[in-house]
This record gives sequence, structure tokens and C-alpha cells, in this order.
Amino acid sequence: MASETVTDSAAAPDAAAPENADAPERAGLADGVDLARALEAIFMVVDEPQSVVGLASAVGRPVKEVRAAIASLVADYDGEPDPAALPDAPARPRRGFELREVGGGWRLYVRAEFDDVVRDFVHTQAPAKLSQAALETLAVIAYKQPISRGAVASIRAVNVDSVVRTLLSRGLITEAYTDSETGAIHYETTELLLTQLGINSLDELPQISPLLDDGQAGFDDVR
Amino acid sequence: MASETVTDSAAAPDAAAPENADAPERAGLADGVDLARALEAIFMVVDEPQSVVGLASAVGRPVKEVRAAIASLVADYDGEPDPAALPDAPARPRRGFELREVGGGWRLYVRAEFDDVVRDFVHTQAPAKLSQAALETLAVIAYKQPISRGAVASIRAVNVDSVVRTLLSRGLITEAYTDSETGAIHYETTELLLTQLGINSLDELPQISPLLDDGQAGFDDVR
Amino acid sequence: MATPPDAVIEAGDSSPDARGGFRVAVADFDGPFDLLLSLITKRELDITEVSLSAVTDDFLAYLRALEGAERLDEASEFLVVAATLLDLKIASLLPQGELVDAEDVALLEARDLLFARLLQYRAFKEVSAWFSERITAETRRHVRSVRLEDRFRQTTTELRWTTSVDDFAALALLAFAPKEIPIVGLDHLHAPLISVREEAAHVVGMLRAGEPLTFRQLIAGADQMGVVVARFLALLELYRHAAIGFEQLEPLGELTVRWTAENWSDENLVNLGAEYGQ
Repeated sequence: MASETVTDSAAAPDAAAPENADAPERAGLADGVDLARALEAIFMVVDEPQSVVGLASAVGRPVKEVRAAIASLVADYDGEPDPAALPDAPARPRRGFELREVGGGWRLYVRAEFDDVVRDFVHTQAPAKLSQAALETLAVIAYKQPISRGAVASIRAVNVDSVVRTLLSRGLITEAYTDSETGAIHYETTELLLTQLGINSLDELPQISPLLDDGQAGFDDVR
Repeated sequence: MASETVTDSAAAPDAAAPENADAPERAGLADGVDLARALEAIFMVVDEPQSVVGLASAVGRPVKEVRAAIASLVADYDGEPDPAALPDAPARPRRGFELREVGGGWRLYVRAEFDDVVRDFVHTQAPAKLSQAALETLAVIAYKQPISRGAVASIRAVNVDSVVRTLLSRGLITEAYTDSETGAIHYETTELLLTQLGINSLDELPQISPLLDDGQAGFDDVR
Repeated sequence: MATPPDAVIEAGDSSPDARGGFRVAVADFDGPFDLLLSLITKRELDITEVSLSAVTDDFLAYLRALEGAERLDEASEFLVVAATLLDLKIASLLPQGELVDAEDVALLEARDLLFARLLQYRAFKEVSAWFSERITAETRRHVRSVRLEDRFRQTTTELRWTTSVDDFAALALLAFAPKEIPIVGLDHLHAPLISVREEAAHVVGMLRAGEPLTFRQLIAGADQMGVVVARFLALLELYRHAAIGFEQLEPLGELTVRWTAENWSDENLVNLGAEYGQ
């Protein structure tokens, strides 16, 4: 802990400026930026476990340094004493989250002893019944799948981000593919929806055709 | 619940009673679990701003305690000295993430100085920029809400229909109510707008009165 | 327009308007449009001395050099402000005189209201820059928003599903129905309809007798503004059909209307005023 502090205070803006010039072309941390702090920033936003090599290339630092910084973060979050601190320094808290290596990469997870709290919380957050907004969004996805969130939003004329998350966490929809050009995730419905509706396949959804082709074609041939 | 209630009143005998009344029947933290640690576990999984009251009800602790625990986490992540530590204790690191109150609740954000570092890891497309007309209309609605389209148009002196539609589809405004006499829909801003502005309530909008009192009051002074 | 367009477009280094927007160069004023506005609102410049048509010419030339969204934004902003300036100017051009009657007071109040409107517009315009900055700054921020860990995904409350497949289809229909923003109905306004054609018939009846009549006489007895307007429109239409002639000895003086049609049939009346709907 003390070591980071030292680095932090040393990383004064003016000190960073001149050395900044030799920073790598694309990515890379400016000199003097604490590597551990940058890594924990990255871990905050990533969904998938991150390999040490990938992280090293992203921050433009040697793999060895990145590995050491990760180890220091693990110890930090686990509440182990700071090796650089004085013997009688106060203990560091054991965080509610931890950094774990899973499947060849590192990711932040809820610490196991808080699973119950988080499970309770997720429970309260998810009401037993879907809202009208969620049902309508689900209906749009069911009839137009695979469809991106943006396309659903423009049909529903409202922002659907949180509703889509709800449907995802409910297992009623899933990610079908990611458009390689736009990066937009396209969603489709799952077997669970069919089960809930009591049908065997999407073909059994009642036909509502005329409105489906964006009101363009298809008015004459009702599907 | 019974055991938690005991804990609560034991922890804060005087304050607990009134605020604890809104605590839920079911949830609640087991005895001895550090509230701040439980909260940081919850912040790991949430995807919406969490209000203090909502969190208090999820963990079954008084609002006051939750508020204090959040404040301690903010100071912790910001690297402020631990108030419980000895004066010569080593400083805590300023984390790569921070806890921010935005859009009506608390969420974990990457600290601004690391925004560039994490950019490559985040795949959300930035939404298209709002036009000047949309921004002005949004400003009018934000300050005069709830307000009808006609009233916005008379301030902007132009037709605002398509702009209002854009703002609706972006989820920045929503229909507040429909005037029963005129049938005019009145609009108000959403929490999403607060989130996108990075503020926590409409009170944080810049002051622009006295120009706004329908141009009547205070006009002589301005002139 | 005396100033050549490219002289107008130059971003003006000396200009206090750092963003180098639209510059106005007219007789008594040379500077950014914003400055013109603030001078007028502070009454350091007389709106009546600004040639709005010259400003508009300049602006159109300036617009041609802009592209895409920027052009639209600048154009819509200009329209808003120019419309207010025009109102302001109309109010300023009307005779002021002494505060003798209620009409004059009302006129002055109207002028102040226009100033107020301009100020209000500027206030919102200024604060919209704050909105823009905040939104831009905030889009650079990154919030933790990651998929729920699998172990929590499976523990959500069991879904209580009550929607039948037909209800589900009905919801889809509802969702796909085009979202028209409802239009504020005017049906509750019961202004009696006034027909230009009927008023024309009335005017024709009065004039055809042969005696020239003044406009004042033609609208005598009209108790509604709408009737006055309709009779005026009827006169314009009749003039277009060469059925009447006007005579006015001095500006704003008495307007005399004379019947001049040589072969007028009432059939002409049938189509008259058709473009006004009623």
C-alpha cells in the first residue's frame, strides 16, 4: 500500500510530461502512471477474463511488470498486509470483490462470502412479473429476431437498454451474434420463451404480418 | 429479520428506529458482516444507479448507516486518509475506480484520468451527437418541466415535433401527463438525462433565472 | 448588399467570438451575430437601424460555405433569432408618441415581451452549451456495467408468466404500430367559421351599386376580427379578378374601393376564395 502511495505522489503531472514523448504510439500508459491503478480501472469495465499478455500490450508495459501489479492487486483486495508497509500499519480491508484467474485470464468477481448478499439483492431487483415495457420489447425481438438493441429502440421509440438487460438476465433472450461492422449485438429469443408461451417453435407465433416489413412492402401478402 | 433488527437497534439505538421502519421484511445482512464490504460486493453487479434507500432495503440496514458506509467507500477509493487510522499511518491509494452519485444513485465508474486507458476495452458506441436544436429543446424542457410541446415551440419559436421525437427515442425525456382539458402531452426529463449529464438531480443544473420568469419578473434589472 | 460574401465569411481574428461563427457587416455594425444580438438587447444599437434583409443576405452567403449538420444548426438558430428580431423591429417601427392611451402602452409592453423572449432564447441557448459539454464529458466516462456472473443469473426470482401467446402477439402489434406523436386537437376551439366567399358576396353586393366606398365603410358593422380579415382577403381576390380598383391618396390614408368590372357574373363568386378553404 505504501509503495503505491509513493508512486502516486511521485506521478506529479509535470514529471510525466517530458517523458511522455517516448510513450508507445498507440496505447500505453504515460510514464509515472501507477500500473496497478490502471489495471484496476480496466478490470472495472471488462466482461471477459483478461490475459496478462493482452493487458501488457494494452498498457504498453512488460508482461513481468503487469504480472507483479496483478499480484499486488490480488493481495490488496484480499486484505493481506502491504509488504512495503511498516509492521504496525493498520490492516487493509478484505474487499467485497476479488481478482481471480479463470480460464487463462483475470477478472473481478464478487467474493464468495458475499454471494448470499448479492443473491438476495439480485432477487429483490428482479420482480416476479415482467413489466409492460419488457413484454413489448420481448414481443418486438420475438418477431424481428435477430435484432440489435438500436433497432428495437427505434421501433419502440424509447430507450430499451435496461429492459434488454432484464430480458437477458431472465434468460428470455440471448445474444445471437455481433455485427462485425457496427459492433452491434443482435439478440434472439430462447427456448425458455417458447416454453413460457406454450409453443414448440417460433412458427407457432400468431401472424401479424402487415406491420412487420417496416410498413414498406408486404401489405398485400399477409404472411 | 428478527436477528437483524436486533443488530440494527444495537448498532444505532436512537437513529435506527424511524429509518429502520422502511427496511424490508425479508432481506438483511447477517450479523457482523461489514456493511461497506457488502455494499462494494453489490456495486460489482449492478447496472443501474442504486439509491441509498434501495440499498438500505436490500441489506436490511438503516438508511443512515448505509449513507455513512457509502461515504466511507468514496473516501477510501479516493485515497483519503482513513479517519480511524493513526495520524502517521500510510495513505491509502487513490483507486483506478470511484464511486459516483449520478442519475439518482451510486455506481462504480472508472476514474476520469483512466478513461483513455480503458477505452479500448469498452465496446459501446457513443450515441450520435445531439443537434443544437435538440440541445436547446432539451434545455427548455429541463428547466420548464413539465411542459407541452406547444409551450416549448413558443419559446424556441420553431416547430419542435421531430426534435421532441428524437429526445423521446433517446430516453432523455418522457411523457409526464396529458392535460385533461387541452389533451396536450406534457414532457419531463428522465433519470437517464441526469446520468448522461453526470449529475444527480435537477438541482444541479446551472442557475439561469431571472431570465426565465416568463421574461416578466426581474426584467427591468436585466435591461 | 455592399459587402462581398467572402468578406463576410472571414472568421475575423479580432472577433471576440472565438468560435468564428457568422459575422455581420452592415452600415453601423461589423462583428459577430452574437454581438449584434447582445448590443440590441442592451439597447446600445437601434434595431430599426439594422437592415435585416442585408443581414439575411450575408447569412445566406455564409451558410453556403458551411456543410451538413453545422449548416442546419446555424440556420435554425438564425431563423429563431431573426424571427424575434423581425417582431422586435416591427414593434419599434410603429409610432411611439406619448403614453396617452392604452394602445400605446400595450405596444410598449409587446416590445418588452419581445426583448424578454430574445433574452429567454439566449439564456436557453447559452445553457444548451453547458448541456453539450456535460454530455460530451460524460460519454467519455466509463461506468461498470458487466454481465451478471452466471452463479447469480440462475438465482433470480422465478418468473411469473401470465401472457398467453395471443396476448403476446397483440403486444407485438401494439409495439409495431407506428408511433405518431399525437397532435394537439383544435376541435375544442369553437371559433365560428367565416367564409371568404360569403364576405366577397357581401362586398360585391355593396360595391356593385356603383358608388365607391372606403374600406372603413366596407367593414362597418363587422364585429369580429375574422370578418374584417375575410373582407380584406375578398378585396384582394376581387382585385385579382380585375373586378375592383383601389385609390389611396397618401400612405396609410383612407383606402377607397371602386367597382370596375365590366362583365361580372355571380359564377365568378363560386370559385372565389377557394384557396382559403372556407
